[in-house]
Amino acid sequence: MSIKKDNNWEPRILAFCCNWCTYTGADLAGLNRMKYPENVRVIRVPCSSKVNPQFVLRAFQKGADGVLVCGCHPGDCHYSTGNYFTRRRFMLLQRLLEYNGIDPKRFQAKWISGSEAAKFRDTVAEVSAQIKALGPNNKFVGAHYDNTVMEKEAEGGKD
Amino acid sequence: MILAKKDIPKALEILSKEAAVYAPSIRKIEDRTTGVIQEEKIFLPFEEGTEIILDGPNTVKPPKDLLFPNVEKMYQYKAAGEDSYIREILPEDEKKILFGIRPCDMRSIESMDKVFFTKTYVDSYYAKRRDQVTIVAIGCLQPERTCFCDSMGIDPNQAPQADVMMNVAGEPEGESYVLQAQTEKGKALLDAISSLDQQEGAEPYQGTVCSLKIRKAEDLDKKLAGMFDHPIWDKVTKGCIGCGTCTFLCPTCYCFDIDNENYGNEGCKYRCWDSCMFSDYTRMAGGANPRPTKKERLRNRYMHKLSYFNERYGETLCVGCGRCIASCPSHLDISEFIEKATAADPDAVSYTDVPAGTDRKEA
Amino acid sequence: MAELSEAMVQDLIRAEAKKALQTGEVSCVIGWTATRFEDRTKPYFAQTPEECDMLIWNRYCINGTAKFALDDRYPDKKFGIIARGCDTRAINRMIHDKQLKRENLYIIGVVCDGKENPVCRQCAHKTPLVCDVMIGEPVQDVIPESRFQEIEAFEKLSPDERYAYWAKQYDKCIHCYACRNACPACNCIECYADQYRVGWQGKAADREQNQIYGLTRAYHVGDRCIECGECERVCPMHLPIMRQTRKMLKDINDLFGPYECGLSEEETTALGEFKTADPDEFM
Amino acid sequence: MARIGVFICHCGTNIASVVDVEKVAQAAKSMPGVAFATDYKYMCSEPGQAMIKQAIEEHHLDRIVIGSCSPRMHELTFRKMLKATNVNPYMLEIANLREQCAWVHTDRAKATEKAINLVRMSVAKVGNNKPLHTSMIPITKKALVIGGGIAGIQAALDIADCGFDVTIVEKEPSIGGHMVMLDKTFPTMDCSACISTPKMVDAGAHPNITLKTYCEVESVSGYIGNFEVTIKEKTKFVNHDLCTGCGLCQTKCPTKVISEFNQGMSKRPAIYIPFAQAVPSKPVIDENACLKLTKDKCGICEKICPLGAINYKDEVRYTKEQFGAIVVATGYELADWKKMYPEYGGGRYEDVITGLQFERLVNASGPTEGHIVRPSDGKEPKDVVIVKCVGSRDPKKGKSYCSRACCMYSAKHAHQILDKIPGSRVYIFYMDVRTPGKGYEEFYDNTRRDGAQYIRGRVSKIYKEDDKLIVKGEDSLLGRPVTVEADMVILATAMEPAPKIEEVVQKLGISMDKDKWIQEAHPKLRPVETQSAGIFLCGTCQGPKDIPDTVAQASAAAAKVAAILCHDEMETSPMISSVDQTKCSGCGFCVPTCPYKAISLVEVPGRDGNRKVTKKVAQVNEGLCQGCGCCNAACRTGCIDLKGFTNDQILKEVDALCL
Repeated sequence: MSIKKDNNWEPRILAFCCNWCTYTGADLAGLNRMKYPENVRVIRVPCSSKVNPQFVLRAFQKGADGVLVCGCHPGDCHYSTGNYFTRRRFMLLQRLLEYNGIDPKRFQAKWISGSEAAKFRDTVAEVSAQIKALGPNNKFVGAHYDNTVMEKEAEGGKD
Repeated sequence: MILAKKDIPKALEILSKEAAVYAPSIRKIEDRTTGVIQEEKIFLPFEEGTEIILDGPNTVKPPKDLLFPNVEKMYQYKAAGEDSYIREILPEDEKKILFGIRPCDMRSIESMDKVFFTKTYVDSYYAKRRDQVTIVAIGCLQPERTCFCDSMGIDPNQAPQADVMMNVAGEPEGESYVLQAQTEKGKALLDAISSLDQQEGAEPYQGTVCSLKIRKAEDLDKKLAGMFDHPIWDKVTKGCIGCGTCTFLCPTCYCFDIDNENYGNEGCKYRCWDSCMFSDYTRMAGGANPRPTKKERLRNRYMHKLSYFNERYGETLCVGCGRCIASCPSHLDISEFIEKATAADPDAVSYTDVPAGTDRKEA
Repeated sequence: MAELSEAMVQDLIRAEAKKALQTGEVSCVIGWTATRFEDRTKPYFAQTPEECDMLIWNRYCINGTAKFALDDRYPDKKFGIIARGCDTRAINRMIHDKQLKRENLYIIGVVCDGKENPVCRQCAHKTPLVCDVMIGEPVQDVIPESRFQEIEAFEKLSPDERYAYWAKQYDKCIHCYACRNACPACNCIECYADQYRVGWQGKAADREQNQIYGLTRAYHVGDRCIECGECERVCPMHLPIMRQTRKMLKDINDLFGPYECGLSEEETTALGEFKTADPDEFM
Repeated sequence: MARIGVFICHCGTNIASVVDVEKVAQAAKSMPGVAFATDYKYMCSEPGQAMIKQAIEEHHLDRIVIGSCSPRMHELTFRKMLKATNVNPYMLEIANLREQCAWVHTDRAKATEKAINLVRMSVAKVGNNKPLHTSMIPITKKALVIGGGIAGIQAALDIADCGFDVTIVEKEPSIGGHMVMLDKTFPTMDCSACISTPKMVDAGAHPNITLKTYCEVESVSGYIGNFEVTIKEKTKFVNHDLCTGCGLCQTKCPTKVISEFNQGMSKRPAIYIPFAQAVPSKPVIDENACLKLTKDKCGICEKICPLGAINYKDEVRYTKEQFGAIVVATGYELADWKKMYPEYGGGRYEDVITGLQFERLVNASGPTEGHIVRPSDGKEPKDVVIVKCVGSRDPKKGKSYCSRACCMYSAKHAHQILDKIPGSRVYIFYMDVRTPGKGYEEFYDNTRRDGAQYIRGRVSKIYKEDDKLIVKGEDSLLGRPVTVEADMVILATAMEPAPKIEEVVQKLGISMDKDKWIQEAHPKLRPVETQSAGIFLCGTCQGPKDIPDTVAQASAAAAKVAAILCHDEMETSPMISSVDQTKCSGCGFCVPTCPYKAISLVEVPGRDGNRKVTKKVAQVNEGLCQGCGCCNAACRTGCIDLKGFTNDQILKEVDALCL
């Protein structure tokens, strides 16, 4: 949830990208000067299987509006079996979050290989548009500490 | 002053003009899938139409978190070169009225006052909240099966330290209450609602007695002081699972931990409840832990309630409200322990744990 | 054997406990004993044959007995447990998680007749799955079809309704960790929540920390929950914790095939393995 | 308190044109822990690096954040630079301001805000970096080759020629594998024995190579540079140190059993060498056939052996050896066509033979001294049918893959038959003819010119009619069924991995694909490596191939092994997982998630409360761990952590990005 509340509000999206495939794909998108929205921030991890579901919870708690976990296609993992575990972990986490009221579009996972630069750009653009339509996330958000808005809770989250 | 039962909501509306009134009422959460409506009796802010329940079982959570909240911001800070600052955050100036608390909870507030005010250091946060609150205590009518406050030297009908004492007039089913102011604040409160005074009514009912009578030795605290290595501890503490339920629901537990929350180069320091039953409460650097197993921790809790507090403040810290008995997952019972400790021979070598309930059927 | 009454089972339990203690092989036998109120029992650790007469068996014996074996992870003698079906599943759970060794346990299995505990209505294993001696006639176990009924009903609500419901529940939570300490699947020696240096989890009991704790625990035990219901029973604020932990079991059931935990020591957990042909939604 | 230096690069105009670099540097000054922040045109240039070094001295910086191009580009450059300063090379984080910010955004304000955010993320992460040091693991300068076929021999020779000791473990009594069974090899028609036996002799005689024939690998542990392998020496009943290979015992041995080497078309004595040019040419006793060992009779060989080398009381011996690298060259086996194709007679007709059986027939040292005769009655066949793709390219009945070599060796067989039997006719049923190698197509043309009849179609049925084998098939080019009366049929059967390959793979901890061929690290870029560091593969164990490819792979694997053994020590990457053993509860959830089987549960002294106990905790093998971090997410208490990407660091990154 970002501080600014006016209409050209920009969502804050976190993307955990695996170093061998998706991060390389993102660099390739840069090399080809492809353009995509600014509101995705990439965190580099050695393998998508390093991403602990608790990082995703932490992101929502600290005010992220959307989280993306990207890795190599199953079978292509640089570490051979990493993304098979990723697949199971995040299919279950996505359902658990949806079950707790978070819109599944806010948490997505995608397989993007090192050469699929266009797919990276399209994924980012698509996720950014979807979350911009959903608006700021007020679920699971902690009382964001802001010395001017100390006690007032985010509206909608707390009745 | 005599107040009719039906005038209670009116009285509270008058009072809630200048101060926030907290009274025992039911928090309902409707579960649409199973149709069950979860109900819990706790102290809630009074608004129009909230149904106040003064009799029946005591609240699940003690009034403690109105004076000593679970999370309390202490100070905020920012590190940004010249305009860095550290600012203390005192509780807001908000007058509160605590309406309808029982003598056992009132006694627990007295104990908390001793802790936070006496012995040279006054806790500014607690002090601020305590000054702003006016307490209206009510005489207990139907003590629960787990209540044993009169065995701990508390009269269920009297709360000498409260600002206003409320008792039912005449028999327990009486239609009105007798209110007696016991402090300046109490007088001011009664003046505010004097318009509802019925002038005449029967004497305040003083006959409530706890159903659960337990045999407690007079000098139990001194006896326990000598029983630190007594074999009773091995037996009594076995079933504990080391959770924090009893400490967080106990009205007289006041331990807290201090933590901070950082956002970039600014943040705030807050204190929050902590429990001596947690395994990491006394864990030190390097992993050493003077109280490594649940036996030591539960022994420490019982000793603090029944012996250590006496050494320092001269009174027992257990007010007999029975909340820890009602909510303990393993159904352990401090009253059972008090009876066994009273009956135990201090220098015994072995001890067999005979369940206290078997010889004393429920009254 | 003829249908056993509660009293007969109680005597058999006492006899078995005495026999175990007399051999000196067992340091203590844990079961239940009476408390001041007859509708409540508490765990009882009989250490001498005489103390075995304190052990009782009635429909209020609802406390889980298995997790107390973790109090001493390096025992020199065996630890006797009077175990119902759910307790044996807890034992299998802790053995699979390598926190207990089967040879350190002497299990007196008792066929359970359903206790005064809401979860017993959905019990799938009244017969102990692993025991040294069995009391009572083994009963045919069947998985009730109402296993995930509550979850499916809850899923039908709208996302905002679901979130509002959970927000209210987590507002109530007082962060006492009773659910963690009672759960046989939560058997780490140092829980993530106790590691403040890393900062996974704050200690305050405000909604934010409670939600993170609730969801993290649901995820941690999600693929190992044995549905014994202890978390819901011990919660002082009556949060529907099983409604969280069972959700992942339902998903694993749907996605990766029929799934039940604690049935044997060697079963693999859903998140501990993978199949290359797992369903994939992230293409 | 950390003293962080932040250096924002313009990258000429690449970054500066879109991102307001001065504003980013200014914003960096107010971030927690930042002691110095500046920007410069080319950080990676010499002056740029000099500027950083100078700033480190001047401001006593201990951590560096560089906002520049992708870490995949210059992380190594800046780490090498830091080696020259007293800052540990791993106290460095790089914010990707070019590929993932300047080049992909146009709006200057938003790009600058994102750049500031990315720098804040890196500053938050570097605040938690710990100095990491590469550790050195010693290398045992010895290689192990599993499998003594041409692949194993070639690899061993190349490694030995580099001066390293090699041990070949071969389960058969002699090395040579399948190649030594062949008669001629395509496309040059060299005699297979003439080109493989010299290599076998070289291997036997090479000072650096020790042959361990009639042995199998029992267990493998350890990691690259330090493999500890237990080798099981099966019972030979002949002491090879005493025996000179005179062969007297073989002539006197009364029992005759089927010779596996000659594909069951001849007999061999109980005490035997598989074939004449066997290396070592010393016999072993087949314990199931020897009368002395089974019924305690005979014992002639012991009596007549001039050197007393026979020892009936021999037992299995296990020897433990250290190796620095392992090459898997376990080869292939022909699939059992009898189960797959009952319609070809299912083995009832003796004259329906496999390619290998034909190789033995046409081989001069074979059972028929090179005369192509029918196994049933010994007559010379006039009409021969060769059926290709028996089991290959047939997912329903056999294997889905193509066995690659059969097209060529079937053409060779046709050429040999037409050459050796004047007036003979050869019909070859095929689906496609694949001749991908050098000189292969020309060889195929010569065969057709010799008169081989190529019929495009599959054979549906083979049955015997008095003395002839009726082969029913179709000619899909003519579009009508075809029947050939043949004297003999040769089946080009599919290749399969060597028997019981799963055990070897399981012992080595490497992985297989769905057809049980060993899984190479990367089909195109790392064909001779496996996922486990220090274990290489070559030859048909990785998939069907012919001899030229096998030998090429063998030399490649040897080069890879030499690359390891030529160093005394090996530097391991410090970005690997490590376990905080005080917090570890020994639950072992991390163990199954490790692709490299680098985590094991070990007993260590520890503390339970205030008691001293021996605890079972996880331990990471520094040589095997490649730093993927999969175990980190499986650990519930988070006590197994990946250095360089710790849970703590990523949490701080998430916090910084969500400000």
